[in-house]
Amino acid sequence: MAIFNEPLRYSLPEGDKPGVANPLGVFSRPRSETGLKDWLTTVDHKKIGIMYGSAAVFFMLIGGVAALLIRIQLATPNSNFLSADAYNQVYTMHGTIMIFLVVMPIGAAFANFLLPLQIGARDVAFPRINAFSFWCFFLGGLMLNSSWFLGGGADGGWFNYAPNNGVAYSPSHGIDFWNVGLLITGIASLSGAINLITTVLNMRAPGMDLMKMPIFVWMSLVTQFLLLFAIPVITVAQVLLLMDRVFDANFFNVEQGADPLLWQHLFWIFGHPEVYLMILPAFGIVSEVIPTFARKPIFGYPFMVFSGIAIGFMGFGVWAHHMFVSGIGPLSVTAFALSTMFIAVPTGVKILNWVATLWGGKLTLNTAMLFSIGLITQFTVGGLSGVTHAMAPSDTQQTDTYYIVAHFHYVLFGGALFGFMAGFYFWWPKVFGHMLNEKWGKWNFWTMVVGFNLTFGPMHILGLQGMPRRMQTYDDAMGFNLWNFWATVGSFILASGVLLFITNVFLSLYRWNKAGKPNPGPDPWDARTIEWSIQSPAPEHNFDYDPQIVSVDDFWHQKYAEDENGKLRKVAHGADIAQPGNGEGVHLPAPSYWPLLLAASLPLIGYGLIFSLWLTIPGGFLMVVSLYGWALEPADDLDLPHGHDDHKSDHAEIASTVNV
Amino acid sequence: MRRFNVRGGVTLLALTLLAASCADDKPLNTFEPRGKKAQTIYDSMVHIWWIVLVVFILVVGGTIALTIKGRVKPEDYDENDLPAQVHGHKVAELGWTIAPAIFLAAISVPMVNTIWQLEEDNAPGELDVMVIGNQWWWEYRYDIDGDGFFEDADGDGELYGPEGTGDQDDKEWPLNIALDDDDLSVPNQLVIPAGQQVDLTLTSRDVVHSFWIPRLNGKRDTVPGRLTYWSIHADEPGEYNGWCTEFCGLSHARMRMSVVVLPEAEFDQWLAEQSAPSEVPAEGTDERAGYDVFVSQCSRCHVVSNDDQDLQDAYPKDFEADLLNGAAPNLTHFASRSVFAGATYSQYFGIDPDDDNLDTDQYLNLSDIGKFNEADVLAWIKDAPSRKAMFAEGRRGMPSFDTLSDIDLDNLVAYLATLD
Amino acid sequence: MSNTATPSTEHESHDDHAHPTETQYWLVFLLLAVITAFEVLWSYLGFSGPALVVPLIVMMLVKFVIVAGVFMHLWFDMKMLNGKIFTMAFAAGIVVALAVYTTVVATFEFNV
Amino acid sequence: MSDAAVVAEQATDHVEDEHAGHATSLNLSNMKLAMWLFLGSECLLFGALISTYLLSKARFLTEILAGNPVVVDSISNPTLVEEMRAAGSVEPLFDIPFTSLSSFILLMSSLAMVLAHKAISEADYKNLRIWLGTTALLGSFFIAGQIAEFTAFKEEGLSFTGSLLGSAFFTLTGFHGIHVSGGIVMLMTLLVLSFKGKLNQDRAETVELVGLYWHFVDVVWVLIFTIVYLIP
Repeated sequence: MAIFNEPLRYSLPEGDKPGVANPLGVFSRPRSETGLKDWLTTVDHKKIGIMYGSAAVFFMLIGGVAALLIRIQLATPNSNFLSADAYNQVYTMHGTIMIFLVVMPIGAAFANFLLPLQIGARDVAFPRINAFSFWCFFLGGLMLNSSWFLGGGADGGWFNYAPNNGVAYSPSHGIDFWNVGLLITGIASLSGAINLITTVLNMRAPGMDLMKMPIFVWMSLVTQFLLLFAIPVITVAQVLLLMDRVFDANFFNVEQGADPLLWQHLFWIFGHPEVYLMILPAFGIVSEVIPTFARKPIFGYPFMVFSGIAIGFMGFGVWAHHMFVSGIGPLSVTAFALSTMFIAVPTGVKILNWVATLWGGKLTLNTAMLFSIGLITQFTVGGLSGVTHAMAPSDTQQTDTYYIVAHFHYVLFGGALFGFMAGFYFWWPKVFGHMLNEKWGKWNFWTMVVGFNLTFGPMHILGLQGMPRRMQTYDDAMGFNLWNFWATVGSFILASGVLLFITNVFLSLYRWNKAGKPNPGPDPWDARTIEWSIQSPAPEHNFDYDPQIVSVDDFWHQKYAEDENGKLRKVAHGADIAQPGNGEGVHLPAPSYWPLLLAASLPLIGYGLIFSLWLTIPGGFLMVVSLYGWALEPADDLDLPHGHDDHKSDHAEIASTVNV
Repeated sequence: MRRFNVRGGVTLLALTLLAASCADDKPLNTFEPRGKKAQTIYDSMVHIWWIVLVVFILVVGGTIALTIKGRVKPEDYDENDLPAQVHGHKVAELGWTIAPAIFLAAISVPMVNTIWQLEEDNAPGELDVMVIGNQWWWEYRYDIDGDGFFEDADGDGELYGPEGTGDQDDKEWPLNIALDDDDLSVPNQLVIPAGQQVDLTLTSRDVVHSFWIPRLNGKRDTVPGRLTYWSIHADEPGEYNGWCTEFCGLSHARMRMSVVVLPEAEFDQWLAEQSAPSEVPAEGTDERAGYDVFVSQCSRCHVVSNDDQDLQDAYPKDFEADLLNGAAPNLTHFASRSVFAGATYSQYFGIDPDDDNLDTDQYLNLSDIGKFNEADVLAWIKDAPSRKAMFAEGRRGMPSFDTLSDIDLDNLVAYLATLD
Repeated sequence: MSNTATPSTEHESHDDHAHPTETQYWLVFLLLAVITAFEVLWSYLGFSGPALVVPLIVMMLVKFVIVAGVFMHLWFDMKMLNGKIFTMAFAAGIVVALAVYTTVVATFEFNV
Repeated sequence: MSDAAVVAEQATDHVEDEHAGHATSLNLSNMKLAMWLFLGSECLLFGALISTYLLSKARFLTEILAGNPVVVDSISNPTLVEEMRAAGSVEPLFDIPFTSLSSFILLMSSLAMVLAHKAISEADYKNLRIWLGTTALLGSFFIAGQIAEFTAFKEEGLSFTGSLLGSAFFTLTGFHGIHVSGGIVMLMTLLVLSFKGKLNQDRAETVELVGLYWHFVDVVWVLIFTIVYLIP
């Protein structure tokens, strides 16, 4: 890695004076190390990761309130708690927020925070683009949610089928907000994907071959490739819709001969890889947590890697199973039913490998581990119900019923979100320097398990009893009363589980402060990967020097070795061999205003498209200024604290001790 | 504080579970097929359920058992006494890669068979019905004159037909579906004969809907600008319910469906009666006054076939090619149906729609066995949007007629009650 | 995908592979121009069906490969260490796009 | 937007590409890898637009042949409709010789671009400026041709809002045109930097990256030219 082996110096081209303070004479360079300004201008992948996570939890509260509103409305038959119009907005926004503003960004939060730490890099490949990605996501999400106050949210479902998404059928601006907001978050995902793929492929520490990377890195890499290829497709679909709604084009105008199935195809070509890119980071997380607390290596590392790649690859070949009843013809149905069946294979491999990792392990059942086991069991339910409707004939009875709602909540909530919870409990000390309370954590876990299964378990039954999705209300005579009532009870238990987590966050912080901020040490879990070989919380510069990677779970192998009898012994404690966190001489990329400003120009243009094209002029102006401001600003600021210190000799010394 | 009574809670839960599993009050239940096609689907899925159940018990049970067995209290954990460091087992891993693949391949064979079997059966049969989705009600067209077509749909001389007939290239869907005097348009309630396969040609006049009668077959979308094909089959007479299952906008939840299955002879009689025009009420009656209100207020959107030239002239047969205007339900035999407003409201009291043993005769002369639901019909006409959300102001859905006087409304309802 | 994470301290130029000379670039351009001319000619010769489409597609692909290979240096990058990563990144996009969109168009074609 | 950001990053940003030029895990430049990933992603974008166009064309043609009055009336030139019906394709709409010239111009700009890159890697700054300028100029000619073509179509009645084919055609070619325009802006920026003496041999990769983008846009046009214009 150049960044370590080279003196950490960013050479400037001739003509540029070092430390140009205000490149366009607009701003002076942001300098603050703390406070709001620091967060707004930071390019540190860890801070950006924290911001991704906090923003996602913030959006999760909005989406969660929407979910509770849905459940209150459906608790009793013929309820008028929400009007048909309000219900359609609430369920559409619930789905959209949970997918695009919660599950995807939490995955991005973990990827941002962990990828550089797990591959032994100092930051991502393009720190400013990283900041730009975050601000695009956050401002796009805010813009999407501003629709609540500006004439109502989108009301076409998260899938937004044509032609119901046209102005004729949805005259409010809700779908325009949906469209533009998600275009902006799409830019975030795409630039983030390019950035993180480059980081993983190109910035690994010495010795870290691809097949020595932690599983989480692998799963995130596959996720980013899925984003790279799926986002452009939804972008095109949304641009077509934008053209139709704002500029009066005819892409979905049936009168002009348009085919509404085009939207369905484009949407699901994106939509199905989307499902996998939401679950794969969680798979990666539990693949780190389970070996750590089973005290065993992951079972079948290569199979875990290749099954992840296979899921990613096959994820692009199954989209039309969302369209089995659209009348695409039996040939297409057959082909997609078969491909859908077989994507169960790599998924099953993963589950069985986790189970095999548990087998014979000495399991420490702390909260992170409990959530991981929760993922295995609940995702299995979701996966198996998936197999039942991969059968196209049964799917004609099950699609668009609550059976499907149950299925994907088992996958995305019982799977992805439980995995993320495991990740929160596991990496919290590395992120914030203190542990989350275990006792509250266990309450949190059990409340969520009970609430989750009580909410979504009955939905299997409701769906098979014939309750369709997206129904504002149902009739007393349909026989759906009982299980809807229990699902609503469950949803409130589930919500209190989420509140317990948030309480735990603040409570743990409070108690930690009160106890005089004890440091949990670099390696509180006796963990396996190299992010635990640096101090907690992770120092701003990550690594003092290049970690030298010899094997998978390299840090674990530094701690354990066989004694003369061939028995594994702990030979070193994590805290003793961890890097001291001395950032002397490390020079980091400087913070910048431009990513934030460039990202801010996009919602401005978006509001312009929705309300008045004149508004796009200031937006466009800000965009051009930001682009040039960004381009002309040196990414580095030599006047920054930390100072620039040429430690060439030190580095040479470290390099010479390396065994490759 | 009162202690929570665990035993009472468990008993309560058990009782509710029992009640839920016993009651046969679920008209949409997918596990109670009542026709050939639904039975095929049911048979193809039920054995998967057993397999899935076994896998579920093995994996979830195994995971929980391993967790309980392997747990070690953190304080008892000895760093120098690690479990066996197994990195993997090639044979096992290959095994659980290949075995599920073979297994899935095996269950795929009957699945593919079923897909094609369900599809091939959609070929033209004895009775063909065209299904047209509208926001938020269904229109059913019967090919009465037996020419095999659903009439000159777009007026260009080319005909739509069931699958395999007619001009299949002519697929642009005209939004002005011309009415044909020879053929029959029935809204909201599909009536079919028992024991006979009915082939459906589906399309939509506005957005994507989905046609679904769970007890008779799975679902199939109706896509504007496209024709899709499906079929249903019912073993026994009775009423079967369904629901539009593709989200279709504001009142999606009130786009419900009702299929009445009659014995064959009665079906023929029903068809003959429906094909006849309705009568114009005699001069001077309340019904006649109601008819006049109908001609002036309702005939812009609603069709009633009779031999009155004034009415024929009052509304155009070809609806304007205006997406928002659409076509409203044909009311010629309004009172012969048991439901209205997208099968959301009952037209008669005294019918238990879930009674499978219902004497099917009553559908021929509903007025004989139930009392016409004047109150709901009146309330509907007076302010339809408050009973079912619609974009009436955007000319999509029924506007409110609260400007009409009470007498006019009463007369109108009286007239509608005569349309049997 | 092999990986060589050698901790190199030297500036390893990625330009150490031989690029074409200016004349060669001109020749390649001439070739492209000739193919384009031939494409237009072919479309005017009155063929229809596969006789028209297949040669046009072939010529299109040839042009595509030449531009990507020579102007975008993929042929030369392939020869450098790990250089095929570039080709793979690009080819992955092309392959996914081709597979997915061909299928989409096919589902519209074979919808009965 | 994101491409603009990526490109902006690469256009003058030295930091990343400075240490990228040094050893990385793959010994490859970060910027160049990112650019190739971005281009891979763009394949999906243009693929979706091209398939949309193909489907829209087929549906439009069906309507024209069936005589759907809404669609027929959307083309204001009735002889054109007759020609399309006679030919059974939308071919009569296009002016192939004119577009061939446009395609040739774009191909030529690719040559100029590659020569510009060659010039900077040989520190030949005079030729660098000449070829950068030529590339930008040829790109502008292409855009001018597009505008002329769009105007001609509009006069014949193939408008963006009028018909399905119009929407699809203008969106596909418009998207490509926006990409070309973005490229021209980048080239002009490079040219200005070069005149200010800030574009030296050690930043040859910046020119190479802009070149990659430019060639990709050219390659997309190679596809569009054949698929949209030549194949009926």
